[in-house]
Amino acid sequence: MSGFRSGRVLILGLFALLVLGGFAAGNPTILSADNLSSMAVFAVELGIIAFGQGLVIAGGDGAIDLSVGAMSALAQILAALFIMRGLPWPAGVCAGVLAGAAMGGCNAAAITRFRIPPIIATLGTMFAFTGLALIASGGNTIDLTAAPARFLAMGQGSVLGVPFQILCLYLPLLGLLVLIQHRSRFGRALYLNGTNATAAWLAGIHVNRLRATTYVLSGALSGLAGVIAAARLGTATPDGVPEANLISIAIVVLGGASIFGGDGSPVGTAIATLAIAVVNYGLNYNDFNPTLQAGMMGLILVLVVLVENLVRGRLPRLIAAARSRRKIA
Amino acid sequence: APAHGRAETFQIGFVPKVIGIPYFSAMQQGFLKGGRAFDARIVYQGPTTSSVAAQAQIVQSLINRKLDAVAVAANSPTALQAQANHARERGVTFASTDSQVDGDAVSLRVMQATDEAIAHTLVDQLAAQIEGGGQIAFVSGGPIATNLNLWISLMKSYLAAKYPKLELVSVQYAGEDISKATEITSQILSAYPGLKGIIGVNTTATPGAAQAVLQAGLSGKVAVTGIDDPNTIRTYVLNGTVKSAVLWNPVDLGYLTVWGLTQLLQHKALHPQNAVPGLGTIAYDATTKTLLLGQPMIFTKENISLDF
Amino acid sequence: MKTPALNIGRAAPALHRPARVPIAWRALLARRETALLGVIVLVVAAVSLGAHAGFWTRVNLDGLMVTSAITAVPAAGMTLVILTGGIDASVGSMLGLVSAIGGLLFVAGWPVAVVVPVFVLAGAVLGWINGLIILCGRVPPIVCTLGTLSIFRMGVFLIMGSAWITALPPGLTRFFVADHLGPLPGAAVIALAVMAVLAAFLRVHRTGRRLFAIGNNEEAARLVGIPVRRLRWATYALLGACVGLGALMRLGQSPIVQTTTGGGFELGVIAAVVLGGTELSGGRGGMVGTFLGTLVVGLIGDAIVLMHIQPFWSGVVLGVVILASVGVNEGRRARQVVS
Amino acid sequence: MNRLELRGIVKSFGGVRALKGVDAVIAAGRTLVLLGENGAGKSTLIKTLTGAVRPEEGEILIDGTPVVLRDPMHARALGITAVYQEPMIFPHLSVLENVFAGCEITDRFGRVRTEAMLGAVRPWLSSLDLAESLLHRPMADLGLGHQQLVLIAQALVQDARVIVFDEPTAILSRAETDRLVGIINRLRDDGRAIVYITHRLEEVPRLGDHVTVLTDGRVTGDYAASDVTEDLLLRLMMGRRHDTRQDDGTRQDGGEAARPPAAAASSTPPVLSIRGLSHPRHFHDVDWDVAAGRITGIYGLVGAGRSEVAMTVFGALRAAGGRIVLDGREISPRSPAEAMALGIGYLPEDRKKQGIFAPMGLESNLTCTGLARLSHGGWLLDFPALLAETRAVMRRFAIKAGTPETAIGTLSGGNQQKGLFARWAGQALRVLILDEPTRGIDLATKAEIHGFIRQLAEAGTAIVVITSDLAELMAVSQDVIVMRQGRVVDRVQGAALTAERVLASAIGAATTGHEHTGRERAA
Ligand SMILES: Nc1ncnc2c1ncn2[C@@H]1O[C@H](COP(=O)(O)OP(=O)(O)OP(=O)(O)O)[C@@H](O)[C@H]1O
Ligand SMILES: Nc1ncnc2c1ncn2[C@@H]1O[C@H](COP(=O)(O)OP(=O)(O)OP(=O)(O)O)[C@@H](O)[C@H]1O
Ligand SMILES: [Mg+2]
Ligand SMILES: [Mg+2]
Repeated sequence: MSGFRSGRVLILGLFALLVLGGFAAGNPTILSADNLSSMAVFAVELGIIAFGQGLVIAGGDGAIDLSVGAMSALAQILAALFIMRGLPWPAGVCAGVLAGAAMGGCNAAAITRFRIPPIIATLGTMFAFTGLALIASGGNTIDLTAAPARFLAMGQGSVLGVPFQILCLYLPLLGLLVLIQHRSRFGRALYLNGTNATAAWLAGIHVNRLRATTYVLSGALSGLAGVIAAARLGTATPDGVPEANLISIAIVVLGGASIFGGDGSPVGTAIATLAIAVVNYGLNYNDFNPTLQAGMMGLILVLVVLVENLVRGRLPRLIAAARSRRKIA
Repeated sequence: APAHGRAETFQIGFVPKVIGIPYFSAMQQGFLKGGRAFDARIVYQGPTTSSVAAQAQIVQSLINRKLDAVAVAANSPTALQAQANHARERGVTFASTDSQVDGDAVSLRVMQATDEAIAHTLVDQLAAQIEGGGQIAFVSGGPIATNLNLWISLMKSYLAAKYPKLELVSVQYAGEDISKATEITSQILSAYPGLKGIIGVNTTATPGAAQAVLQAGLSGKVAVTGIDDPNTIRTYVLNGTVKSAVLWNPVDLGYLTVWGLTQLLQHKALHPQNAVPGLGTIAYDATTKTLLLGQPMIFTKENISLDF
Repeated sequence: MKTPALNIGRAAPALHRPARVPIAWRALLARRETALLGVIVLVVAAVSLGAHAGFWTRVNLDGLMVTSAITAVPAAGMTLVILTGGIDASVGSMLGLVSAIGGLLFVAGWPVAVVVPVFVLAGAVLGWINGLIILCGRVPPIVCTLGTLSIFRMGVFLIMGSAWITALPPGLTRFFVADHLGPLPGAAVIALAVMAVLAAFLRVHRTGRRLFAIGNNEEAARLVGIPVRRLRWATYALLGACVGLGALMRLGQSPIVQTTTGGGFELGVIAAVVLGGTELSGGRGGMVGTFLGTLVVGLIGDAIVLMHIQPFWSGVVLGVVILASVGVNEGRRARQVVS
Repeated sequence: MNRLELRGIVKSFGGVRALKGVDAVIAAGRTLVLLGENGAGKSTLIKTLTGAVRPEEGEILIDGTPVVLRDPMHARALGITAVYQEPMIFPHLSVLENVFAGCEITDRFGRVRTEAMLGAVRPWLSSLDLAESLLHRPMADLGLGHQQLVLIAQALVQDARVIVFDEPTAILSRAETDRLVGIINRLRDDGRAIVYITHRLEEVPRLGDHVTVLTDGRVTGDYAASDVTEDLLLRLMMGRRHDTRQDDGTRQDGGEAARPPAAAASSTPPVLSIRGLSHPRHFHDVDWDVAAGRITGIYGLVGAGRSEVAMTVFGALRAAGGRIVLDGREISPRSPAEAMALGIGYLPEDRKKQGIFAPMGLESNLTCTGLARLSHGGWLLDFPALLAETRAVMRRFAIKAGTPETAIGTLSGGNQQKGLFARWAGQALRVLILDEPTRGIDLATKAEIHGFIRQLAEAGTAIVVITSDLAELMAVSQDVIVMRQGRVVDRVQGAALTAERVLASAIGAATTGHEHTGRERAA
């Protein structure tokens, strides 16, 4: 399986378990079904956005999507407007996802047709989509508490005791993405391109088509996340998931992807999302100083990567050095 | 871990819109003061940015902890309704304070002053400083802050009705960033050279606007007023850039919230008029379940030394 | 081991070696700097000719220059970092933390002459810490600085609690904003000086050229004996110092420190640098572009208010101008290559 | 006096032991030639010398004193410099800056003194035949061959006491090689110590004072250059493989005897014909005809524009004028993908930049051109098939690597090159263009690859081999096109094909008769 740093996934998984264990030692009730599902529910949207970001980043060659938060905001506003105008809710949901895909298409066009470096292109569209979300909503949040119950269930309901969006959206998506990224020809081409775009181009890979697809997918996933957020909160907000732009990148690299592309896996992304969710929720729940939360994300990011470097690089070398020293002696 | 001490010690959670700003710290002081007075333990948790999603998560975790009550200064009137319903199901008393949550799952709302009163006071303060009318501008915080937007619209209609000579030429948003407010205000001053007055709609816009007016050398020529706490605006009141600022006492607001919640938790009824220890008589509206702290306060050179 | 593709952002044409351009001005047209200059001329013409004559007033120009200077100084440092193939996403929180530390010292009554260097020094130390994690811990720059972005912010919360710092010396405002050298407010003079010195350094100094070499090919730089680690580390520390200076100027512009001070600042700084044509993959770009990039971002924000554009549209306008100016520019480059 | 002495050097990468205790002596005023099959450990040994790699065991002595080389900077300070096998360039810096990277000439304040640097490099320019006008161009503008020459200049200007060359001539043609040999011999006579790695045996006697043969990380032979014969070297280098492999090609590569039966100029219409193809910068009015079942060699000096024509045919570069006709139909592929769909394949010359996916496994690297074939329904990868194909290819081309998952970037240069070749070998194509296909590949495998190229041609593919190795050109090609400075200057086939004529055309020393061949044809 290409692009799958099992080491990172292992460390992160262990880390999440350890943290959860620590919190549970402080307050065992954190392991209740309520708390576990809350943890998951609040992380789903960011997790889905991070999937899209992961696809984009895997394509490499500087690919990045800074507009994910803005896309999810505009998408949820559009979906909400449609639904409140009386459009059937499934059509509204589709509209949100398609709007996201269309915005991703704008990014793709700017990057592959007009050759604007991805970071500038998506920075520009981030400003633009955020502005459009404000314009479309008139600067107000849109009240969806009166929307069809089925729609709200997308964010608030549960199936077999598991939150709807986890069981019916997130996990299937995870499976699908594993298939796409690790088993499909598209995924292979994506990783090849991410590793060496020039070589991939010369090996006959449709580089632009490939990259455009990742941006469109990222847009669609952001749109979906926006719609879920709207359903969960019963409210569409024009600032959507504002922290998603940078945090989604952090999650993807935390999950083991290289920012230069050609690496990373949806499983890693999912575990990274989980680790962050556990820590954030656990800090609240165990009544830690709320200011600590501000830094947790960063501490995890830096520490996990440092630990991994130690395990992968320094330790084996130290051991080898010790061994050879013993041999000499 | 929550300590289950004496049976009558209630645990009350307070989730501000955002932590790390003086206004909500003052409310926190009020909560702690109320906690001491009415025997409640206060849990203070909040998001580091005024984000709806982050706030919902924190409220949810407090409900899951089965505190006795949770009070929230909501970033959106609708987005926390799911949490309110959830709280009701689990027997957690849910209140909103400062910025309200809609819906009937909310057991108590505590308001600093009516929105109309705030909007009218702001406009009245500015109008009093501008002779003969002219152009004015609003500088607000985040473009989607519900209560700020409500005040803006109330101010607009009040202006139209009462001060036709004051012409609102621009409403700009600076987020919760004083520096940005300064920048935007100096741009407004350039765009409208005849500008007569500015209203800052939140506690970051007002000092920012004042700084820009001061830097442009327009102190006294362009009137600045707005919502702000005395600590933040003091410099500008003392140097004459700002003649008056409008706020209420956030400490009292927090204190009142604790009082109201402990009344509910002890199953004591709230009356149209209540004698609250330390606050005097407080009105209660049973149809909206709203406690009203009173009228907005006006800070001028005389009382700007107040500290909260 | 991963070598970022040399021509990040434009995979395919990496092979299309640029064709020789017979006439010099065509090469000039393809430069990012030219495109930005064009945008500046257009926007200035539009705001001056538009019905609203406020642009050329002292208040507006001062505001524009001070605002741009606050971004420009950190952007100058960021240019060096990005040129070596690094990036620093933590400058927003770094600015906040430096402001908080310095602000508290001011409040504690330390004399201005002592605190001012502390700002620069504190910034340098924070940058040095980034460098430490990146170069000794071998953590990729984006990972490290996204991390320290939130760690530094936590630092702000921890040392400030939730009180804003308001009692700052008025001298900062006087020096950076009120005092002028010719038409330039103090902040602008300092920013220009910093940029000029760094531009010259990059262009003619051995170490400056070596920074380019590192960004071009880090492995090769190491093999020819360039002290890669030391130099990259130094760029982070230098950026930190620049951020410290920026923090001071920002306190001159608005003398209050909030716990959120500097939030989102990093995007503006990085945007100015990449808009200016410095490539994220390193090795290409320069200070003139950064200067123009900073000016464009400041100018567009200014023009939006001056031209009475509805505030909600400001994001759309800014986004479209960025896309258009870079798009036209890159399109021209691509066409040249294909012909 | 021994300038440099290596004693018992051991180095392993993960599980692979690249060097298993190597001893070597490098003396001032002498040239040490290192020979060995791909993956024998030559480059690794060099890297330990320059501080780029730290040996786990063993000692390095400079002028008799043991030193620990901390890093390349340290080694440089001690007077050791190298031209590495993989070109180490700074693409966006000027050529001049590339030459002086890390050892800039500056004034007291650290300001770079361009004039002084120009003065210092000028003497070397003419001996390397580099135009002075190149110095101010960005390095990325230069072809790989020119880049190699610049890197050699980089080593020369440093006035080092020990200079190491790791396959410097792999993509240089005979003329450049001759010049380089001259320079090296001059440096040696100057009292410098030289280490030289090559796979081209014909260079050995002209350079070597001393030859060391490396096999599997061990020294297996140590001779004075005058004592060794090609036969002996071959046997030593190939060790046990020697007996099991057919070695006909190997020998024949040296001479011209084994050239494939040069059937008279084919009367069948060419599969690929290029007419008047021009690019404002790289080539002008180029005509090529490539027939099915034949191998067309393209020869030229560095910078002749051969790679650029090939890339244009492959859709990687856009021409300004002219026509490309494939099977009688005019084509203008806009991307390599399109060209591939038309049945054209291209093995690029720049292994590192254009070829390998360094951190990815061999499996991904070897199968990337055949993914459509190796997946279910064209989109779901068939892993067993991918692995089977990879294993088969690894065996066939003797790619020395642990498993199909081994990252290709960790293989030796020659093994990487084999991988790249294998990528195209399995494709069904009308035209296959191979740009320096055996660059850095050891003798035994080279012969096999030549055999394989012939098989492909016999199966009907039109093959173009762009090579700077005159011996290779003579060994495989039936038709030869010679280019110089972006123009076709000669075409030869059959009995007329001699090394002398090709070389003469390439360097422009030939009678004017050949000069206009291209134009006459076009007219
Ligand atoms: N960085 C590395 N990581 C892992 N293995 C490596 C690395 N560098 C070299 N090796 C291994 O060490 C062995 C020797 O490689 P080296 O490059 O020295 O061979 P070489 O003699 O130069 O071959 P060639 O003629 O093909 O260039 C090979 O098996 C190679 O795969
Ligand atoms: N004398 C010269 N002065 C300047 N530039 C030259 C000169 N000769 C060739 N060039 C340039 O060199 C480049 C072609 O180099 P390149 O080495 O790729 O050609 P090539 O025929 O493929 O040779 P090789 O594959 O052997 O390196 C072109 O950009 C060409 O313009
Ligand atoms: Mg080698
Ligand atoms: Mg070539």
